[in-house]
Amino acid sequence: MSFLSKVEKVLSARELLYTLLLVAVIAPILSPIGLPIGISSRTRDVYNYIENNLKPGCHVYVEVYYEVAARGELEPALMALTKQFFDKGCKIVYGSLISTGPIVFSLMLAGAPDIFAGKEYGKDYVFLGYISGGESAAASLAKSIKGTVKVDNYGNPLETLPLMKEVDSATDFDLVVIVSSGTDTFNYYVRQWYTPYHTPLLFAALSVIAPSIEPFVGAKQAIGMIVGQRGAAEYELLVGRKGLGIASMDAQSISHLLIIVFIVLGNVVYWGMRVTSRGGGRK
Amino acid sequence: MNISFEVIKASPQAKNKLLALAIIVILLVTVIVVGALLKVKLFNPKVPVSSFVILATLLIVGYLFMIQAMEGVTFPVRKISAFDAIEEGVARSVEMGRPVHVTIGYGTISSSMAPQYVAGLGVLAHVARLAGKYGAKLIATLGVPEAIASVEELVRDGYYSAGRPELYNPTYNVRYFTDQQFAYASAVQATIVRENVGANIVVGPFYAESLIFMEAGNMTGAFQIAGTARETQIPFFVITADYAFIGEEIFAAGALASGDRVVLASIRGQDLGKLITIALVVLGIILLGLGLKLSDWLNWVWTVG
Amino acid sequence: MVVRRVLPQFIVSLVIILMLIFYFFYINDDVAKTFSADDKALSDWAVIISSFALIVGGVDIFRFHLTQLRRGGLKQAPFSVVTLIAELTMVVFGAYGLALSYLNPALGITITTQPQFRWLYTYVYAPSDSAMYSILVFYIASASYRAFRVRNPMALLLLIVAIIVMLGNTSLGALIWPGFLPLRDWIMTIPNTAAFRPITIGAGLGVIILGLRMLVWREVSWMGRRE
Amino acid sequence: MISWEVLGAWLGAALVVWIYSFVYRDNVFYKFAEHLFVGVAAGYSISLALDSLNRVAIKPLSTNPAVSWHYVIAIILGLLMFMKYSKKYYWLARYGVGVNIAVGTALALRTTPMANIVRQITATILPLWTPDPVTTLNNWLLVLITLGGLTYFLFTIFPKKPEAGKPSLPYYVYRVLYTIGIYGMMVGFGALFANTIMTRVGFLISIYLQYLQPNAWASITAALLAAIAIIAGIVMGRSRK
Repeated sequence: MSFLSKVEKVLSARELLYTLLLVAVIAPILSPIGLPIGISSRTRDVYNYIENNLKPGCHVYVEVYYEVAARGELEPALMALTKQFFDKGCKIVYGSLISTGPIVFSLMLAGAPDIFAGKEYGKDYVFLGYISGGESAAASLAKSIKGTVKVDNYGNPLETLPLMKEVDSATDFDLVVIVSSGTDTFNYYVRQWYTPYHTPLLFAALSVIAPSIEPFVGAKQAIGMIVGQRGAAEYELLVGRKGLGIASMDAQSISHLLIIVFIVLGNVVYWGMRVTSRGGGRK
Repeated sequence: MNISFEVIKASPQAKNKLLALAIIVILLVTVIVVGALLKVKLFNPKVPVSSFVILATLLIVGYLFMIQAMEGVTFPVRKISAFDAIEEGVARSVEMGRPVHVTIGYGTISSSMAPQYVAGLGVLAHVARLAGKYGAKLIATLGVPEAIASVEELVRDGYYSAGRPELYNPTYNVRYFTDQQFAYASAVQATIVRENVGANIVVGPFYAESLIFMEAGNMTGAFQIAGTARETQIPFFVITADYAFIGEEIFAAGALASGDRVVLASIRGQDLGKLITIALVVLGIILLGLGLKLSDWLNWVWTVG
Repeated sequence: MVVRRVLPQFIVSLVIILMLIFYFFYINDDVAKTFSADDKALSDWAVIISSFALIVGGVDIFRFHLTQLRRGGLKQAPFSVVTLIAELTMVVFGAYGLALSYLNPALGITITTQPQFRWLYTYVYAPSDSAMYSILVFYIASASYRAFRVRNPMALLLLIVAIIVMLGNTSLGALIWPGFLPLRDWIMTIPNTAAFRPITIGAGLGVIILGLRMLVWREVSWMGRRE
Repeated sequence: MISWEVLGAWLGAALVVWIYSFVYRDNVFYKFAEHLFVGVAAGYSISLALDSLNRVAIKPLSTNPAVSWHYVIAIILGLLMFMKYSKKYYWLARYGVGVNIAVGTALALRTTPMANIVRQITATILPLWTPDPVTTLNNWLLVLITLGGLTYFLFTIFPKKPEAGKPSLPYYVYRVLYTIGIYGMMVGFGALFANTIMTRVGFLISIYLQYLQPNAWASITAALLAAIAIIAGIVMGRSRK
């Protein structure tokens, strides 16, 4: 057996490629390498807007609308934004129009103890929990949060929380962030928060639904958007916290590289064998 | 060009059919004209009228082609190599003593994917007949609950009509694996590998599972023929299968499989549709140069009344 | 013959024509309202019929594994037991949830919120489903290795496009040449859109012509046996 | 005593690992996971069927029989599906299947003229001469590849190959468009294939985070078991030969 056909045999054994692929995806998540990422102007615009327009003591409302399956793409953006808000001295009210909100929020809390360190629940941030009712709930929240929900996710009456004394309706917030895996949620907030109250909106969306909400950004109904894992990775870089976004981009880069290397090697071996066998090979 | 609309010396049956068709056309035109004159809100205001016109035209012209074929008019048909490969695949499997695997997808048939399931059933019927002819062991897997009975009968028919009823064993030949996408996919990939299939024929509406079936077939070195009209999965079939039906070819394959000249003639309707499309695009571009917008006419909804 | 073949095909043509009329025609507000109500009724019929078909399918799976239990031997029988028990358990808890929704509506429990049913769904169905979906990452890698072999000019084109898109999708590509990302975006918006447009049009035409064959009783494979 | 949640999380992690193990080789743990999955999925779809029967048919029939009486017909058609087990009356099942196929076909016939044809035609009617050279190039590509692809799919109506020495313009145009079409489609296939790799890797990351990482020990144990089963399978397969 010639050297080339031995190489071919090793390469086409599926087991090798599969094992390398598993390592290429999981290893960067366990310890992010931080391969350089170019930052797109779209993501930088969002970062600059928050840096320039939010003052210490400002208030932000964050809609947490995704399922566990979309965690990989949206949680990094949520964490990076939270870090930036806390660094700017802002206070955050989280709410969720989807029933999986409380689960993904608790996972986010557990995954980012460094961000929430030194922040006090009730004073610096509040989580309202799941609010049922879809678009009508969004409209009602914009009018009055305390008129819509009586207790937060953990059963504390809202009147007892200091932060909730400072804010109640859409006009009390300097920015509203919608982190969502569905298209409708963005429509709700544009219709019920932006159109009547002109509260600035910021979107964080899955890359597959980004094209369908692009028009809102184009029409200046939202100040910008962070798209998918890549946008999240760029944002993590901007706020200076190496998280899942950067790790995922590392995993993507290395696994793609691995596949490209295999394709190239496969072709080199194929052509090598074809040239050496001089027409005696496959048609 | 080899289109001819002449139906000289039409037989009495053909004349009756043409008359019926003419009555339908006249009726439709009358309804539309009278509706316009009386200012009736005839058409759904959400749907452009052009889509109805295109649908009606294609149905009528397609039927004309079928009548032509009934009268014995013949025409050349381009080879679809994936279709010819089916027989080769079945024959090869028999030589190697390995079974043939066919699957048509999962889901409920009362969705807009119905035509693709029907095309898959047509190919399955063809494979079943070939399995009877060559004495191949056939394993048909599916995830379409409504089609279980049909598939059982098609396989049975394939063996019985070839005089090999002993080969028919419903629990072996036909396997339904739930209508849940990945439960179906997990069972199909296991079937392909465990039964060591020699030919893997995958035709129907497929979603993410397309590549799972192709790779499972590759593990056993099966001869693979695949086709779907779902755009996002076509690349996986074209790139990994030995032969692939691209898009509408699965519907043509169903027609070829029927072995019926009249059914085959209907696919000329598809061709005419493509020629109409090309003509409309070229015309639209020319009109655009003259400052007229054909798109607006095509998007026109019934605003009379 | 009539009740076996002609009547079913007649029903098919009738339902298709009715549903097309319901959709395309309007006439006036009252007629349109009737149309949409009738249309809804027909879709509900389809839901009801496919629900029964699903139950028949479930029975078929049960029967299949009962047969395997008897004939499959030690290599298959234990696994068939797993399927049988799993299916039965799921149905029992589902039916229990349904019964509760009638017997004790105050609990607010239905099929999908019955606790044991939910447990099975969350810890067996959901992980298996996700695992089968993500198994594609392995398959797409090995398929790429095999498929992107430059055997002819067309394959070379395929390979070049694929590598540009892969490099454009990762941060790595931008390091090699910043043009990969815009080039990838251009490929995805222009040639990719153009390539799938004729396929979309053709598939639509194919659907219409298949519909024609259904309408004129020339598409019979769905009825199974030829009598 | 461990809780059901913990047990479930371990089981979930093990199932993920065992399903992945199939890509290396079929083994008993995959077979177990597959059979469990199919059983649960079968029970799940029966339960969902019961649920939709309850919602769509039983509830309206019990609350408002005067309006929803016709659901009885659908229920009878549905019950006829069981006739497939009869040797004599198997054909009765066709009535239900027929209604469903007709509904599906009609749904497809309604939307395709608009979505697949009219909308695609209007999107392809583009100006071929614009002040911007990039737009001009893009438009040319979009139009030529679309027309080329359509030409590629012609089955029965196409210009005949001319005899030697007799050039035929329609045939020439046909061949050029055909070639553009097939190459254009190949570009699309390569692009879509490669673009999918990213979403698949992203999904593996999500699964890893959701099921495997929180239950690392369960995953590692399951992986070891699967590895032993695979090696045992190979060894047994060899010894039998």
